[in-house]
Amino acid sequence: MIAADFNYEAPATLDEAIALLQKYGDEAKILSGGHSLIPMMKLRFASPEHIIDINNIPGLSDIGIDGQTLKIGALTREADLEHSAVLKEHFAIFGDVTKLIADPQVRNMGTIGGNLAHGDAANDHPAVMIALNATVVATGPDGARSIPIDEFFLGFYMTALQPDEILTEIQIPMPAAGTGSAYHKLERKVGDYATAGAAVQLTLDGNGVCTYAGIGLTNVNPLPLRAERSEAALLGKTLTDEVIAEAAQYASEDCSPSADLRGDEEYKRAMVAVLVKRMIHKAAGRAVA
Amino acid sequence: MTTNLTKTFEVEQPIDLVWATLTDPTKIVDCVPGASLTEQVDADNYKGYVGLKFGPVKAGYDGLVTFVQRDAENKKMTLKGLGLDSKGKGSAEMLMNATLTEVDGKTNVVATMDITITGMLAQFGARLINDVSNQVFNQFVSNFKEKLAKTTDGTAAETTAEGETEESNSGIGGFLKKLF
Amino acid sequence: MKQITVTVNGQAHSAEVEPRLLLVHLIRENLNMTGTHIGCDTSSCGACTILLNGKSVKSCTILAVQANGKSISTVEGMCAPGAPLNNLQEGFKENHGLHCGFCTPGMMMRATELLEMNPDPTEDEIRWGISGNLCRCTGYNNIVKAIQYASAKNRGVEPASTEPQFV
Amino acid sequence: MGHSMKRKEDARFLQGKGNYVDDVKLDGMLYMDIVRSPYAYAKILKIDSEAALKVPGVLAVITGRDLETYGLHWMPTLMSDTQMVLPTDTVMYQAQEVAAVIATSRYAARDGREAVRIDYEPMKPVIDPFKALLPDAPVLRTDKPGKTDNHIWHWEVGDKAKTDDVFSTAEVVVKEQMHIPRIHVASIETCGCVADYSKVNNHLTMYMTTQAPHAIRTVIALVAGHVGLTEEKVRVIAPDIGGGFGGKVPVYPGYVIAIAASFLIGKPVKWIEDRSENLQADSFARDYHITAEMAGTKEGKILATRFKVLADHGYTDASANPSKYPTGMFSIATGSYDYGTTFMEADAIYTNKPPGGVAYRCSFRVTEAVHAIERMTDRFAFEIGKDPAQLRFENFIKKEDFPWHSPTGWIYDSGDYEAGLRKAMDAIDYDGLRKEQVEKRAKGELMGIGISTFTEVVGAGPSKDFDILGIKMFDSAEIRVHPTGKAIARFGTKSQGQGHETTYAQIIAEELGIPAENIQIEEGDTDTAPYGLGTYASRSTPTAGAAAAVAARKLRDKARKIAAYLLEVSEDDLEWEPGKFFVKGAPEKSKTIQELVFAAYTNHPQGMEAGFEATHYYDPPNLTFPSGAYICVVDIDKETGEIKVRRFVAIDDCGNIINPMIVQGQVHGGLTQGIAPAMYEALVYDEDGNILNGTLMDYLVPTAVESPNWETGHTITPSPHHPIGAKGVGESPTVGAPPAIANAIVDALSPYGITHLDIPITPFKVWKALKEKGVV
Repeated sequence: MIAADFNYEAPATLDEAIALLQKYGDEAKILSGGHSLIPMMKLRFASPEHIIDINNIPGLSDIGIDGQTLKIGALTREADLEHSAVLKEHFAIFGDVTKLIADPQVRNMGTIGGNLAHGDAANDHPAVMIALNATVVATGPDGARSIPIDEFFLGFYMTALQPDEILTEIQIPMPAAGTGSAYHKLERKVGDYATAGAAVQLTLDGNGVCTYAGIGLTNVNPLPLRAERSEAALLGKTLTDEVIAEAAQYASEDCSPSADLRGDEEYKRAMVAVLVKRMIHKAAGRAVA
Repeated sequence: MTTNLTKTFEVEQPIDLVWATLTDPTKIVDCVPGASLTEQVDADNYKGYVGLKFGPVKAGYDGLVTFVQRDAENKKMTLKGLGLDSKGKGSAEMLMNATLTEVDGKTNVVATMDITITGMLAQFGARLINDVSNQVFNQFVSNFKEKLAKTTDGTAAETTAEGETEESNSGIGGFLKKLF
Repeated sequence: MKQITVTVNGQAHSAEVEPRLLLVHLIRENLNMTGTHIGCDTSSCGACTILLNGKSVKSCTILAVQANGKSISTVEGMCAPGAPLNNLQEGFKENHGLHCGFCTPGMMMRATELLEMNPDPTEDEIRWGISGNLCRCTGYNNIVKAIQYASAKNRGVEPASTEPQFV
Repeated sequence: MGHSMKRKEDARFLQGKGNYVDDVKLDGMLYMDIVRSPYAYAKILKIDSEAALKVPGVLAVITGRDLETYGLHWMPTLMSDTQMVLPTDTVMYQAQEVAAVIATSRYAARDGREAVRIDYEPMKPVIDPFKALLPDAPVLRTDKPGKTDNHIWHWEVGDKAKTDDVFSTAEVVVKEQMHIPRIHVASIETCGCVADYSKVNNHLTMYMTTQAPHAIRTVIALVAGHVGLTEEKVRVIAPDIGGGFGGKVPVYPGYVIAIAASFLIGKPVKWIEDRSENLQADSFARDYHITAEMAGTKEGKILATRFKVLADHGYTDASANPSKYPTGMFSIATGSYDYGTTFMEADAIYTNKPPGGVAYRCSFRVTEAVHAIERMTDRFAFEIGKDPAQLRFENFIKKEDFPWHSPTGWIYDSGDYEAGLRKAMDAIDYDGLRKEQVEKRAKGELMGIGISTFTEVVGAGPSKDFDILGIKMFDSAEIRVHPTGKAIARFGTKSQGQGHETTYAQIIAEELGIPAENIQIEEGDTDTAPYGLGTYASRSTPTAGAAAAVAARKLRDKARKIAAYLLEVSEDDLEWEPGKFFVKGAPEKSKTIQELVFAAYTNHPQGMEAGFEATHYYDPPNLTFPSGAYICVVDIDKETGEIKVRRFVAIDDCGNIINPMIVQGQVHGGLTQGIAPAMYEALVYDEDGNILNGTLMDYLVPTAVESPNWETGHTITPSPHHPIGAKGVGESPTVGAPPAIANAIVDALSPYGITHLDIPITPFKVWKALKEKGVV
């Protein structure tokens, strides 16, 4: 399998990269980890005329806390998320999700920015970002702008990024005390796209009352889905089995999965309920731990 | 592989206008993302092209659209579209049935579509067909409503198939749209 | 065409390549090192695994131009010709961790990084650690043993018996 | 024997010095890529090569019409059906080869492939084999004069009248409809070749991924002899092979096209499939729809079995079976049991799917048979409320009943099924597990225990019954011992990872006393190796291994004569111990094998032929019948349907063991290829003939995470007729594991009245079954 020919550029700075995007417009594609794009090119589903390799641009792969915000550079590899001490301390969910993304070699290449910018509801980070209420930073000719995660995904392989913009950073609010997060997906085998996946972040106050709930779903909807009714069902409540069951039920009703070899719609809806329930329990467990 | 979609939507305009627009290929074509008409074969058959782009993926289809049924009295239509991938990698077929009913001066549209994809996209893109079809259909509905709104506003631009762009940035999935 | 320079197993190579040339083809066809294999098109099988700046990656899904200026390790660099096998190679031989040998170079390159990151992995960590490498012959039991053997030897510990264990 | 010698072949593989077909690089070599059909069934209206020929580096585009000029557009299959090399009019399955592009580089060939424009007129394909038999189904093989339907052949065996009679009066009858789905071997190395035709010498050297190089040479001569490639002009070289499992037995169109291209252009042509081509177009395995029935008493005595098979062969019968056995060894389906009478029948059907019917690490259709009988045994036990282990003990063929004549005509050579099952039950603590299961069930938890006590039939085979394209299924060994006492031995088989370079050396070492380290083993070059039918169906040790032992014994006989001459005693006065002959009663008077070999070149008796070489073509007197007792324990997540294989114990009996390490390795690998079809793999087509999982992203080959830690052991019941008492083992676990797993899963679900699930049993399937029963 061999891609069609293309022009390759490897700019050393963000400005250069943006200038190239302006120059080539819609015929250019950004290469970060490349593990979605290159297989598509090899299968000749995609034949972009220009590849802008942003891997040589420095400063896009840091993980750090800035005040009340966690900042993750868009070029941060999945493997670096997996092993980051900062994330282990504050966001257990990254340990959950990275282990389930593809495989170790792919995680050495794949980037969090690429995972989001691909605009595929089957990817795992979109749901996690929804749960964590992240903001995506896009940098273009006019500088950087912030895009709330709920406004980022527009359609299949479609995001709010303009053709001359590059996703440069992900910003996540630092969790309040009493916060826990968890992610799991059902997969047919290691590295598969999710049959269904659920990401949950919860904050519980001293009385066990839920003061924040973020719930995102993977691969059960045309777009990455925020389970809004589920979140609302938890807020202000102590998380009894009944409350959790209600939240799980809403998620299974509100998603819109497609049948495929992984299962039919009924199964996927049921799995959404199971996963949301389990991840609420797991996140709540971590919140009080 | 075949995907079946059923959509019901309401249009603010009177049924006769909706019917006239929906059954006129030259009017409807620019509601279909990325579509253009290239030739009218006869009263019921039209040739066209649909160019689609979603993310890094581009596809082009040369298609033939046939009005199998245009029952003005009962406001029922059946449309068949057959598209061939312009690179020879497969084909797409769609059969659409639409029924219009009048509700308080507005028009209710019930449409069912059977979309059948053959070839490379069915092999590798099965995961997307349903989502993409839905997305494209929703886009069509929104374009259609917008067009009708403009028509009644009197602000509608005269549209001709020839003037339309061959590709759309917004549409995806493809093949199905050629049928309009 | 793009001019690139890569260091493979310590030796620098320059080449003029099409941007679309896959790294695995650079290694196999241009540099004639055929120990790195191709088993799929979708980065699913891991037969093409090499180390790029010390990180295990799938060279069928990386462009040769992306490796410009970087260092690459392949199976050919695991031990010098005629020199004793390194601990991993020895582990695979002693524990019958290979049958047809096709997945073996990629498997060993992956295991190299795995042991670097985690010198004393559990069985479960090994299994997840090689989950990007398919083997159709061995059933993985002995690959796990081979990696455990290398882990022990790397740490100066006596490896478990390499005799087959039967119930 | 019985020594876990480390493998001789490993050194090169561990240092990246294996030599696989894609590593072959010849001067002036061209590359071929193949344009494939997007449709399952379509007329070809036009092939336009113009744009492709303009792609820089593209030299030629070859179509069916081009091959037709040379009479090379059709070829015979191994089952004497016919298969297109390239179509002239009609494509019959998705991904079928339609045209080939020859170019100066791999990349140019691929660009050329993209640029070939083909106009098709798609037709409605026939995908479902049951629908293929309906009166209104289109007749697919219109190339066959007079063909009026899609039926290929009917086969039956057993006693229909008696069987029907038992069924009509039996106390208990159970019946299940099961599908053993289409799967693919997916060896990690795909198929490929380098065809190197020299116009000067009128000679073809064919480097290719083949498990049967000699048979392939003959097939090439049959296909292309009329253009001058007669058999003496053809040399087939199988280099190192990256896994075979049956998928590298057939002749694929790509090989023939590459030969034709090299023949026409006069340069070497390389063709290497990519993975999706491999999965989508190469031979499949299985695809049997089986109606299985069992009749017996309420107490658990089985009296009769009945099987009806619908075999979906795709568009041509390209199975790899012995000629007289269209269903392979399916008639082993009465299993390890004395189950009374039986009747089996099968019908093969054409559909618009790729051809095939090869093994998937199994002896000719044994897996289908074993799945049916082992599933039905559990099914019957469930019906009468008896423990499935107990039912097996009560119905096993007894150790003392061997050789045992099965109702379908097999003569089982030896076995001790009870011992195997006892050992497996002890190893896994069967009684303890059943107790645990009772407790778990009381809590509503799903835990299952599954047994499979199978009999394999391998080592095809005796020449009176077994041939492929008329060539008898012997195999061969040639041993040459050099004057210094070191040897080279060559075989008609071809290892794909089974470790022949080690085990054959061990056999010869055992028989001749020359250290295995000093014995070089070679296979795969038809110019140097003796003719043989190749490696598949676990036949190498039963046939070529036996040939090695017999050839070595011929040499030992010669050594005895030389020893008698040198020691000046009668041959009868000599005694052999590995490595030397000595005089009875005077062990100090001896000659080592090395001394005797040296003498064969330097000081041999007058009248004796010089040299120390022997060849043997071994024609086995019977097949060998390895067996196994497997027990699997699963835990199922009721909410999600996810299945966890908690433990799996496999006790194999493959007779005498040459190298326990290699045998165990084969069992491990076979077990993973057993869990694969049981829980993960199946090639899925939609009703239009689109393959829905034609890449390794969706065709789910298990990783080290899915594959559990296998626990293995053995019992040893030597084959009475094999020279060293060995039986063959490489495929037993792939045959035996799927029903053990399926039985365990169904056992877990049985409290809810679930009696059968088709493999692969996925979480979705489990959940759906529970849903239908109102459990979730």
